[in-house]
Parts: sequence; structure tokens; C-alpha cells
Amino acid sequence: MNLIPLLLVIPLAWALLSLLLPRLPLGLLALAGIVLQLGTAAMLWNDVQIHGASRYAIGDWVAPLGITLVADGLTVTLLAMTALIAVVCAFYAIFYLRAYEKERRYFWPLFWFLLAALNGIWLAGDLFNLYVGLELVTLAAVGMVTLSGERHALAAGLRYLYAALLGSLAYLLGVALLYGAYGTLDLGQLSSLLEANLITQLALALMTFGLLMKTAVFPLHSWLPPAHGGALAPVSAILSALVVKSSFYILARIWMDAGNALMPVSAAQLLGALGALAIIWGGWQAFRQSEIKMLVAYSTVAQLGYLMLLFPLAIGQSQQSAILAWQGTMLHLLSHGFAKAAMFLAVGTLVLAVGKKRVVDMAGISAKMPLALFAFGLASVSLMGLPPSGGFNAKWLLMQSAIQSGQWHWVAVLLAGSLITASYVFRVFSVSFQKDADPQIRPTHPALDLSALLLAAIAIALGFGAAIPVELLTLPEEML
Amino acid sequence: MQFAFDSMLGLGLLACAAGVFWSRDLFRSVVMFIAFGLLLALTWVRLEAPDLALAEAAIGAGLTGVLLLDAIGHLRQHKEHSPRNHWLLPLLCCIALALLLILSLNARPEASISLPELVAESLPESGVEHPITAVLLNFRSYDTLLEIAVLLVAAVVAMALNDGLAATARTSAEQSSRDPVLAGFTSRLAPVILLIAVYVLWAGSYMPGGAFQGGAILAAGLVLLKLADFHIERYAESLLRLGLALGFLVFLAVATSVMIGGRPFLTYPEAFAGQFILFIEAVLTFSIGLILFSLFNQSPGQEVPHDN
Amino acid sequence: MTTDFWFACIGAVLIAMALFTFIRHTHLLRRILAFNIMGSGVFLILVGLAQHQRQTDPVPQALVLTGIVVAVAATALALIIFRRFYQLSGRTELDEDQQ
Amino acid sequence: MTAFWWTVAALLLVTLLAGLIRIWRGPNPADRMLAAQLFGTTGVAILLVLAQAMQTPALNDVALVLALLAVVAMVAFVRRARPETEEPE
Amino acid sequence: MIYLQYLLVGAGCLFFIVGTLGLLRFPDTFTRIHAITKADNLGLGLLMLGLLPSTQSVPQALKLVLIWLLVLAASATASYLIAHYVKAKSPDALPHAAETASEEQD
Repeated sequence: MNLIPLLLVIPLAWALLSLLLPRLPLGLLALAGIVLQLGTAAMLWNDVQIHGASRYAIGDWVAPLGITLVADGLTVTLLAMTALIAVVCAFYAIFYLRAYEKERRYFWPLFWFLLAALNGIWLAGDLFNLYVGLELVTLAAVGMVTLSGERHALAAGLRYLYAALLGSLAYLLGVALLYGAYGTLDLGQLSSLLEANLITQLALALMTFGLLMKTAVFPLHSWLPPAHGGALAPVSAILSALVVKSSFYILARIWMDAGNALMPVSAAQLLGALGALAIIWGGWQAFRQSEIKMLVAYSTVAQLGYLMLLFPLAIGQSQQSAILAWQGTMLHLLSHGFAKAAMFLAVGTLVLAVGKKRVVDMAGISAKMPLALFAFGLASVSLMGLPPSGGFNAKWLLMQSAIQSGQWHWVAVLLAGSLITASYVFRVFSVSFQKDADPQIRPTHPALDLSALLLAAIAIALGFGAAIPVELLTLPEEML
Repeated sequence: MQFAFDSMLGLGLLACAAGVFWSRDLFRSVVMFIAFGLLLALTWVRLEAPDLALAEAAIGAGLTGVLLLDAIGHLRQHKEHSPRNHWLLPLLCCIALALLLILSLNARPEASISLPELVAESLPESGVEHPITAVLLNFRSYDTLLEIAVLLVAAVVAMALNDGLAATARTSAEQSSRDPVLAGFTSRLAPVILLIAVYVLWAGSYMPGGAFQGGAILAAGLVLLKLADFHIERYAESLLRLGLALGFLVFLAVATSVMIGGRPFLTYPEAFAGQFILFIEAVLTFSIGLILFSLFNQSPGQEVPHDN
Repeated sequence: MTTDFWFACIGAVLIAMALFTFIRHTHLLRRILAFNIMGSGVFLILVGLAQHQRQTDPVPQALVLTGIVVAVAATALALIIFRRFYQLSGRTELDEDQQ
Repeated sequence: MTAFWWTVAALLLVTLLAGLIRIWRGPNPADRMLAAQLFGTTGVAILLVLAQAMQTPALNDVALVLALLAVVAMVAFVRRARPETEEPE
Repeated sequence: MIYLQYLLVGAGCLFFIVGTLGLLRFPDTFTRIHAITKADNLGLGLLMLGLLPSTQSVPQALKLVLIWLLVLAASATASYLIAHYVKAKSPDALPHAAETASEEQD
């Protein structure tokens, strides 16, 4: 069972390679590395499918003393998603970064460190290990955001860094309280030990605040749009699709594994309300944006709202609706990852071709760049949750869970969300299908459109093959 | 009398923190922050954590203070915009947070798992006598690996921001215009600093000390050399880059090579655990020293000429 | 009122003070100071609470050592990006911050 | 005997905290750095006394490191920090 | 032996107190430099002498001496640097009557 650490070693080793040997063709090197990682993730996938979840004690030290890595259904699915999105983004970046000579040198080491940190977070089973993983993700992500070195990128990076540091300190304070109270840092052991007293409630509340800050949920989201909107296309694709999800994944793990019985229903409803507000406010802001990348960034803020609906639908509801909510949320996490990455890559190609950032500058682009726009369209189908796409299945599961637990207001929120998403997406389409406009565009490499198309196709394919990942998303033992 | 010492130390910490936050002038805040770092080192001594006192002294006094002073020198004016006006609401939430925290600190369940005993039990197999080094380099060595990655990423981003800059000529004093006293003092102190860094690294396996404290001392020594206009980074630009990643490279190589022998990730062979740890720590000290120094050295705004 | 508990309470007050400053002041360097002091407060609680009425525990001390190094890395990075931002824009606050 | 060491430590801590006043009031930056320098030395003294009071010889290493590095902050102030504006308090 | 230690450490403390008082009371920077250097050399020196008898081993005693020597060198250099800096900053800052008068009221 040496597959699990391999998923950590490969990205770290490649990070060192791309840092120390800049003269190598870094892009091709990266592709080779990720294909290797994709293979390992696939092998781990069917291994878990056959034998079920497995734990891996690092350094051969048993749980409370050492750190254990946990690979259950959800972890393996996320690992596969990370590897898949990373391989397409790397393929895209090879051609995209030809126009950005200066950034290329340091993009690849940061890219690999980010990947290593993400794999570390998906696999981690230890609270403090998650903290160090979060810090590594933050620093690598901030590094990628400030890669261009211009003033707005630096301002966005600073805002992101300050918000993320505040969030991880709140998380660390929660970990400190839990360790003081229970004497162990292992998530598995904690889930059996946690009891409802002041110190645990406060610790979990602080950790939730910290992770909400890092997931940019509604009131704490102001750092996300400039960071994701201003960064290079492959960077914002990875940030929106993966990095923001890592802190939500920890939040879901903590509440669903450890604190399931501890969260009062009112708190769950509050989180749901925050999610609803994010959907509506984020969507409305996206509609008002003038720059196309900012529009897609605010759409991330909105779509993250859907993830927060997990808590009101799962906590304090029937077993059946909790399972549906869990599967719906995780499927949404997957499909949003693929769709948003495809959207950012497509938009990146359009901006690279047109040379200007505003939505109105995209007038009549459909004639010149049909493939990129088609990828954008497919991705928005999944974001809106129209039938054939993965997004639809996720929202359908969430809706079923809401109906079963009799909370009709969440059904209304889901529908409103889809409508608002449609509004800002069609705004882009209405502009790009204008007949008379004739934009001059610079030729872009066909591989750019291809990668965006590939990711969008996967998002749609999730609609058909949703059964495979959903069935594997075995519930955390706590809820069974 | 211990109670008097502790209460004064605690109140001193609060006074320093208050000084840092309420001082209108930023420079005064930074000096108050350096004093805060020193009092914090004393606090770690009182909490029976000499390792942390060593680290706080080496990193707090040696490095963070220097980074902040360097940043202050770079800023032209110290006047800042008046703080935001709505302050009542944040004040109430912060007071509530403090009270909640203190209340929760008091009422807590009896810990069912006692990690210190577990550490004491498996200390003999860890290869080192000092429990903290055992936890850092053996029981939770994966944390340390990721932490070195964090340091390396910070250095990489610093390099990325600097490379972006057209290699501006670094106008700093030439050989001749060095301050004689400072140059003499530094040239004699540097070997002592190096010796003490190695001593602290070596002491780490049986008493407080170790890679991080040693690395921080090494970095402080390099910073002192740089401040005294000994331009060490000119000599080996590429070597410097290799040095940054060397510690992480060796750590990862050792961590994975043991896997070939069939052992799980990061498991040192039983008989040689002590030697493995010492070897990794030595390379880590060298790398941490270089990384922390390059974080100081790469910070922008060096072009401001010295007016000595 | 053992030593450990006393310093854990001091840590809690430090966190509250630092958070208050983080919210009120917009100057980026002051926020870095606040972040550092808040980190020290969290570390005081981590060690103080774990050793309150218990034996000296090496695990939280090792965690705090890792935390100190991570805090130094984050502070150094924040300083470098802030100084580059100051060099380009001449401002010490982020644009939307001042009212 | 240890009570004696604790009184000495407490006394030195009082002088250290008294130095805070100079940092706060000190009209020009040089005075503030002077106080910081005195802090370093008094800190070394307190650590040495605590090493005796708490019977932990490791504190001597901490004192050694602090003695070494207190000067680095001062050199950084002189060479790099040049706060032009000195506001009278 | 114990009384000798009491005496030495007491004297050391005295110098620290004197040093701090000097730092607080003296009119301007130059005089304050004198104050703190007293605390360094004599204060720490006497304290260290007072501590020597109760160290467990000879290397530990030598370490104390090393610490004292390092502090001596460091404070000498620091005082030089500060004085040099203040003089370079405001050349007329030498302590003459008019200057000290203005210092008093702040």
C-alpha cells in the first residue's frame, strides 16, 4: 500500500525538478509528472473501490503519536479530479505561457507545490497537518496570483494573503482548543471523543469561521474576485476549481465526520442562509461586472453558495436526506470544478485573442473563436444545472434532499440560483453573437480551445456517468 | 516570588502589545514589537519550553525584527490614515471573544489521551533523546517536511518577484566605504555565530536546540554580514539557489528512499534513526539559514543608497 | 491559577487585541504586526492549555516550533509583496480600504 | 537560595519593564533602539538567573543566542531604518 | 561563599537599576548611551561572577564567561554605531546647555 505516499512524493519531487533545472522544457516535464500522478490516482481509485477505505500511518507511528493519511471514497474522487484538472491546465499552460515569458520560469515550481499541498489536504487525517497543508496552499496560490508583478496583481495577492492568514489563525486556534481539551489531533479519534461542551463548540465555531474565510463564503468573500479575476488563466482555473474547495472539504470532513451531532440546527440553517445569500449576491454581482474574468470570478463566489447548502440539508434531518445532500454537494463540487476550470480556460483564450478584458469587447467573437465559445457554453450548461450536465444531477440530488426534508425554501434558492447563473451567462452570449461586430483577433494555439473543451466535456459527461463517483462517495462512517 | 515574576511578565506582554497597537508612529510600534518578542522568549522559558525560547530569541529578535526595521527604512512617511471610525462593534466582539476564550480555557474535559506518555514510551526507538526533536523529526516528520516546503515556496515567490525586476544595479557601499568598527566586529563575530549555530544544531538531539534554531542563527549571521556590507551573495548566485532547495531535496530523498526498502513513508531504519535525523537536520540547518537570509536579501527597495 | 493557565489567558487577550487592530487599522505593515502577535497568542494558548495541570507536553511545543517557522515564512512573504506593492504604487494601504 | 534567585529575576524584570517607558516616550528613534539594546542585555541577565532558579541549564544556550542576536537588530536599525520624521510626543 | 554570591549579584542588580534609571532620567541620547553600557559590562559581569560558583560544570562556567564577553563586544559596537548615527543625523546634537533645556519639557 505504497500508493498513498506516492501521490505526495511525485508532486514534491517534480516541484524540486522544475525549480532546480529551469533549462529543461518545464512544460513537457510537468505533463509527464502529472500523467504519472493521474495513473497513481487511478490505481488508488480502483484499489479503494475494491478494498474500501484505507489508512496509512506515516513513519509507522500509530495514530495519536504519528500522522495517518486516510484514503476513502471521497478522497480518491477528489485526488482523481485534481490530477485530471491539473493535467489539462498544464497542457493549456504550456501554450498559454508562450505569451508570458517572464512568468514561465516560476509558474511550474509553484504549480507543483500547490498540487502537492492539495493532495496532502485531501489525504490528511490530522488536524495540524491540515493547517500546514492549508498554509502551503495559501503561499503557493498567493505566489501564483502575484506572478505578473503588476500593481493590481500585488494588491489582489496581498488581500488574498491577509484574508487567508487570518483564516488559518482562526483554524489553528480551534485546533489548539481541541488539543487542549482532548489531547489528540487525529480526526478519526476526535470524532469518537467530541462531546457538546463550551470549549468544543467554540473550537468548532472558530475553525468554521477560519475555513469560511478561506472558502470565500458570502460575507468573507471580498478577497476572491480580484485574486481569481486578475490572475493568469490557468492559475485562476486551478484556484477556482481546486484551491477554494480544499478548505470547504476540511469543513465538510470536520462537521460530517467529527461534529455531526454537535452542530445545532440553527447554526446549520445560518450556514445555509449564508450560502443562499452568496448565490444571490454573487450572481447579481457577476451580472454587473464589466470585465469578463471578474464575471467568472464572481460566479465562483455564487456557486460556492451551493456547497454551503449541505449543512441545513444534512444536519438534523433524516438519514435519507442527509445522504442525498452529501452526494449532491460532492457531485456539485466535482462538476463545478470541471465546469469552472473550463470556463476560465475558455475566457483566458478569448482575452488572449481579443487582447481586451471587457465583456463588450467580446462582440461578435462567435464567428472568429467558435471552439472557445462552445467550451464556454458547455461549461455554463453545467453551471446553470441544465439536464444533461453534472451540475444538473448535483442540483437534482440537492433538490430531492430538500423536498424530502421538507425545506422548500432551499428548493426556491436552488431555482433562483440557476436563473441568476443563466442571466450572467446569457449576457456574455448576447454580446458574442452580435452579427455586425467584427473583432480583430490574434491567432491562438488550437490546444488552448481543445483543453477548455475537454474539461467542459467532462463536466457534461458527469451528467451521464454520475453513478460511478456518487456511489463511491461512501458516506463518512459517522453518518452510516 | 514566582507568582510576582509571572504576573509582571504577563502584564509586560500586554503592555508591549498595547504599545505596538496604539502607537501612532510605526517605528515605535516596530521597536515595541521587538521588545514583545523578547518578553515572549521569557514566557516560553516560564512555560518550560526552552526550545521555543531559543526559537523565539533567534527568529523573533534575530530575524523578524530585522525584516521589519528594513521595511520601515524603506517606507518614506510613517503617518498613516486614521483608523476606521466605526470601532465600537469590533471592540465588543473582540472583548466577547477574549471572555469566551478564557471561559472555555477553564471548563474543559479531562483529556482521555495523554500524548506525552506515548512520546516518552516510544522515545527510545526514535533515535534521539530530546523529545521535541523526536516529535519534530520522527513522529510528526511529515509536518516538518511540509513546513520546509512552505519556507521554500516563500523563497521561490520572493525570487519570482525579484527576477521580474530588471536586474537593477544594487547601489550599496563598495569595499572601501565599510564602517570600520562594524566591519571589524562582524568579521570576528561571524565565525562565532557559525560555531554557535552548529553547536545548537548538534545539541538538538539531546537538549533544546535543533535545525530551526540553528538555521535561524545562521541566517542572522548572514544578515549581519550583509548589513556590514560584506556582499556574500555576489559570490555564488547559482549555488545560493541550490542551497535553498538542498535541505528539502535531501529530506525528500531520505523519506522516499526508505520506501524502497519496503518501509512506510518517512520511516527511518531502526538502528540508524539517530544518524539519519542528524544528517537531515544538518542539511536542513544549512538550507533554512540560506532561505531565511534570501528572504531578507531579496526584499525589494534595496536600491536606496546608504547615506553613511 | 497556574503559570500555564495565566499565560493562556494572556494569549487569549493578545488575540483579542490583535484582532481588534486587524479590523480597525488598514496600514498593511501594522496588520503584519497584528498578525504576528495574534499568532503568538494562539501559540501561547496551544502550549498553555495543553500543559495546564498536566505534565510538560513536547507535542504542542513541537507544533508551536513548526508554527513559528510558518509564521516567519508568511510574514517575510507578506513584507516582500507589500514592499513591492509600495514601490510600484507608493501606497501603504490597499485601495478600497480607506473610507 | 532559589528564593533569592527569583527576587533577583523579578527585580531585573522590573528594570526591563521600566525600559518600556523610554521606548514609548523616547523623543527620537535612537533612544528607542537604545532601550531595545538594554532590553537585550537585561533579557540575557534574566535568562542566566532563571537558569539557576529553574535548574534548567538549557537556558544558558538561550541566553547565548540572545546575546549574539540582540546586536543584529541594532545594526539593522543603523544601516537600514532611517525614520526621517521624529514627532515629539 | 553564599554571602559572596549575594554581594556580587546584588551589586550586579544595582548596576542594572542604575543603568535603567540613567536611561530614563538622562537628558539626551549621548548620556543615555553611557547609562546602558554600565548595565552591560558591570551589571552583567558582576551577575555572572555571582553565578559562577553555582554552575554544575566547568564548561558551563566557561559558557557564562563567553556570554559576558559577547555582550561586552556587542554593546561596545552598538554604542559606537548609535553615537555615530545620532551625530551623523544631527551634527549639532552635542549636549550643550541650550539643547538640554529644550529636551526637558516634552
